[in-house]
Amino acid sequence: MIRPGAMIKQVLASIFRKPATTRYPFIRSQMPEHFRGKITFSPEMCIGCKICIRDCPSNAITINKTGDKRFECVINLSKCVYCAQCVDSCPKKALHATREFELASLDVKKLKATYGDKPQAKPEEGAAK
Amino acid sequence: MTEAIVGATAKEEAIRQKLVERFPFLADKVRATRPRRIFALVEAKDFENVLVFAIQELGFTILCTITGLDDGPTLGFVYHITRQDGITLNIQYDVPKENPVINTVTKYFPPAEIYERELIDLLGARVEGLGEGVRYPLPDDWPAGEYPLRKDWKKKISDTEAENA
Amino acid sequence: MIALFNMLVFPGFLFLAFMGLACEYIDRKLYARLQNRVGPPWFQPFADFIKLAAKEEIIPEEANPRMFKAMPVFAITATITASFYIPMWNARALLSFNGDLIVTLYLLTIPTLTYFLGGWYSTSLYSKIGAVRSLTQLFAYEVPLLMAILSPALIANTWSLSEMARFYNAHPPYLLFNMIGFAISIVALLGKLEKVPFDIPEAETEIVAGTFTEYSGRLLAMFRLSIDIEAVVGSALLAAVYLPFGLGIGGAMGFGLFMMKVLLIISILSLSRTIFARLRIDQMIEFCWKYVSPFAFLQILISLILKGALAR
Amino acid sequence: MRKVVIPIGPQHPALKEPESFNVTLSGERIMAFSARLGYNHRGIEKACEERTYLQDVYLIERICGICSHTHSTCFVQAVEEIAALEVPRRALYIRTVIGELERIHSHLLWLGVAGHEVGFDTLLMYTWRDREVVMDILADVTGNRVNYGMNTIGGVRRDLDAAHIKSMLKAVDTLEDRTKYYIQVAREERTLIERLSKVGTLTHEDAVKLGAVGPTARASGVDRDTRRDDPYAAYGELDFKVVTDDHNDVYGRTLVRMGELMESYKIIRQAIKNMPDGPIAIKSPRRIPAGEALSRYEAPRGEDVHYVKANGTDRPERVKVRAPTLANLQTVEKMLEDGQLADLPIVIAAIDPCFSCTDRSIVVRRSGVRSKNMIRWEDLRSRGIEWYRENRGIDFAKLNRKLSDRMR
Repeated sequence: MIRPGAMIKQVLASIFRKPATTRYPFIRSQMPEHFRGKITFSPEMCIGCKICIRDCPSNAITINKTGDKRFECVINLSKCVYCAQCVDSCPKKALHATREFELASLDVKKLKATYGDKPQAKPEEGAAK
Repeated sequence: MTEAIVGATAKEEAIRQKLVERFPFLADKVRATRPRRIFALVEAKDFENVLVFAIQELGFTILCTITGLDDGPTLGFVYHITRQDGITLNIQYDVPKENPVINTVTKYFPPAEIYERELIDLLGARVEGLGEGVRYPLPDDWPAGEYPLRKDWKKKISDTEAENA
Repeated sequence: MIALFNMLVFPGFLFLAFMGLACEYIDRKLYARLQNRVGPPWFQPFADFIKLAAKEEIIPEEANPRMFKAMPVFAITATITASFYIPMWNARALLSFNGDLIVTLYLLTIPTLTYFLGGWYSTSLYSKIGAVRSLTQLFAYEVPLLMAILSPALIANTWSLSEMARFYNAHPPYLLFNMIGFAISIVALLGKLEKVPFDIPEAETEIVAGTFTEYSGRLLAMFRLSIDIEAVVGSALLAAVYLPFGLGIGGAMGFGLFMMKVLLIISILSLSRTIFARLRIDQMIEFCWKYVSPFAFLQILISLILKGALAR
Repeated sequence: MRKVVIPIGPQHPALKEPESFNVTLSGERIMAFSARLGYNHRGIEKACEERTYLQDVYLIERICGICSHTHSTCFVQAVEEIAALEVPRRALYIRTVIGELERIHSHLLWLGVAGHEVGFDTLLMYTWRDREVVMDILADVTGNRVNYGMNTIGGVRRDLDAAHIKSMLKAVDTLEDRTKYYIQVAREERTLIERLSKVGTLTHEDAVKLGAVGPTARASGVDRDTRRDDPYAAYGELDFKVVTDDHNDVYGRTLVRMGELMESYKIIRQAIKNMPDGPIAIKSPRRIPAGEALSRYEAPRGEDVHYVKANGTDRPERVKVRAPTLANLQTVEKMLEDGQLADLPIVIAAIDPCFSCTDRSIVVRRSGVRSKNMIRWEDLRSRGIEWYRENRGIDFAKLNRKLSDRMR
């Protein structure tokens, strides 16, 4: 029957229940297994076919040649929409999506992730942690 | 779609027959591409009576939307009307680009007003019989004479946009 | 000197401000836990107050600056002076004379008037509508509140809060007759503090922030503080009038008992904030005149009958 | 009481998106109401003509944050129809399941927003807590909570394995009895009913005449549902009831949406039970042959219409999107007739407006004039530090330098 305060039982019961919210910045939350987060690139697989550049909806990815048969990939994280179409289109499976989603940064320059093996250094991670 | 996409079912054929009977010049202009879809190309001058015939006799009383097309020399307007059982009739007619004048259909479909305002703003059509009203969707300070959906209109990139592109 | 100390520090401004913010924390934390949320940390109300106080306050051009600035000050001083007449934990309030009940009730109405004037003086559309709404709401809940609080006074046939407290402290069974009055004054307190079922003047989804739309910086901080203090003083008044048992035992025990009573009333308020939707202004007035006022008459009737029975 | 014109929006706490209404009031009564839209117009239709079909799928998907699967399925269906692609039946079933999951999370979101508009925040907190169940399922299955990216031309990009199906069925069970609880609350909570009934009334004739769609129309007794009238994806083989109501007001719309939630659970169970095996996508040609197609989809807010015209190249000639909110907006004026100001937010929220769908444009920044006073992030900060030093005598400059050093 219609009465004011219909939710009172549920509301009082939730005092004794664990709260559903968490303190996000202090307690990290983990995204599921196949989450489409930041895209990473493994230079040794890439053959420079540039299909990913053609298929990217927001042309956020560029592939540069750094030696014969060696390529580096620059992803503009501020333009990328994380649809992972490049991951699907890449014939050599050189690109894959990670579970990392905390990519906000104050400085636009920080948002260019460059993956490529400089002759001696290991692929340096450009994005701000 | 569940039925085969190839042929249309009997109902669409019946409607096609009625249309061709009533307007003989439509004979090769009406095609039923798939179940519940009929496309018709008509002349601008007899668009009005085809529309009235469709509403009164064939029962297409619901207007989905009006699409504006820019086919080079002419502007095309496609009226998508449907009825309770889901069959959708799309009537298109072309108007020369120099004087793109069409008359309003708000007397048959009151909600058509906002679709026609969109045509005015984006394609530069002039709609007869549509009263004064709030402009949609472009901002008030949009320069007159610029119609974004025309093929010859290019987006001007401001310097700040170019800089952090 | 002692009076200055009493006024400014102990039962006065500093103590009440601290209690107000602490009660606001309890209210928000309970409200959050009732909604299955974690809720703010303990220092949230203090942080809000300090942040607001540090912010720049903008005074609208057409607004009358003197009145615009004066309103929050009036609101705070009115609530604090009202607290001097209320017997909080010892039987006698700081000041008490025959008739201080009426003075307290008027002092507690002044904040609503300051919301009205504040809203009206900030000349913005939203705050004008909010101001008008807070006045119309005032008429709806003020009458039942007065009746509900006067009926215990009738039985104790005195107009002073302290004597009333002593009278009920002497023979507690009469308390049971005032329970209807207690319920009515809880509803009226909800209206006075503009808590959810009746927070129509400050309905953020309709008129931005109602009367407080134009206020910012220190002025808004003072207004928010005045609402918190009013919550404490209001529940202290209700505790003094309706639950005056155990006033005699001074010292820590008495203070603890007083805190318990205030916390009980504050939790009732936040529970009602959780389970009700906000009423429209016409529904609120209709509800107040159709249900709350008749019960207030009933309460007065009971008190008169009881008074008659006692007199013999 | 003289008339006063209240501007609501484009920035207003009640409206999550920019749109501006001018309401003429006398006292609390609404006399006239006019809406100015287009603040969120982003030129998506023009942008579609400059991108290939595959890129368009992701652009169209971002028309609206809540009903992204709606737009992408509608667009992809039209393109597949033009290219006469034979989409595998398993892909159709997966599209239907994701579409219904999206309807669930959209309706739960709306229920919370409706509660917030009438000041009943507890309903918001509880419905949005339960919505997390379906959001986690979507994130797990499709890789993202919103903008799922499930569709591609010719099928879907990800398959449902046994684990997904098990967790989906479990989620549907918990959500079902939570929805039963909310239906009970909506039927019993007096203050909520008081604020929702006899508000924003729209008679049956007006709903038909003004072309209302979706739950807004079905709450006024208009029995129209694109999933049944013009079946697409796998709806032809599933049986479900179209929920209608004859309250003709906001309360009716609430009941219709909750009824649809219950139907969605039924549809998902059916679709999972008889989901065929087989491939989930077929290769689609880059160039789509010339042709045109109109595709209709039952979005959570109503009927969504996409018209695509192809000219044989790999870019569409024209893409026309008509979002359900555009159709429902015509009815708001009729609903608000001699309503109260306090009812305005809930009546506007009752059609569950999604102005990002309706406008679809970029605000083109004029070069030169306006961009000069574009405040960059640094000067905003330095101006703030300046103000605090003058007015409050606190000097944040040292702190700011330490902070920016650490950032670099």
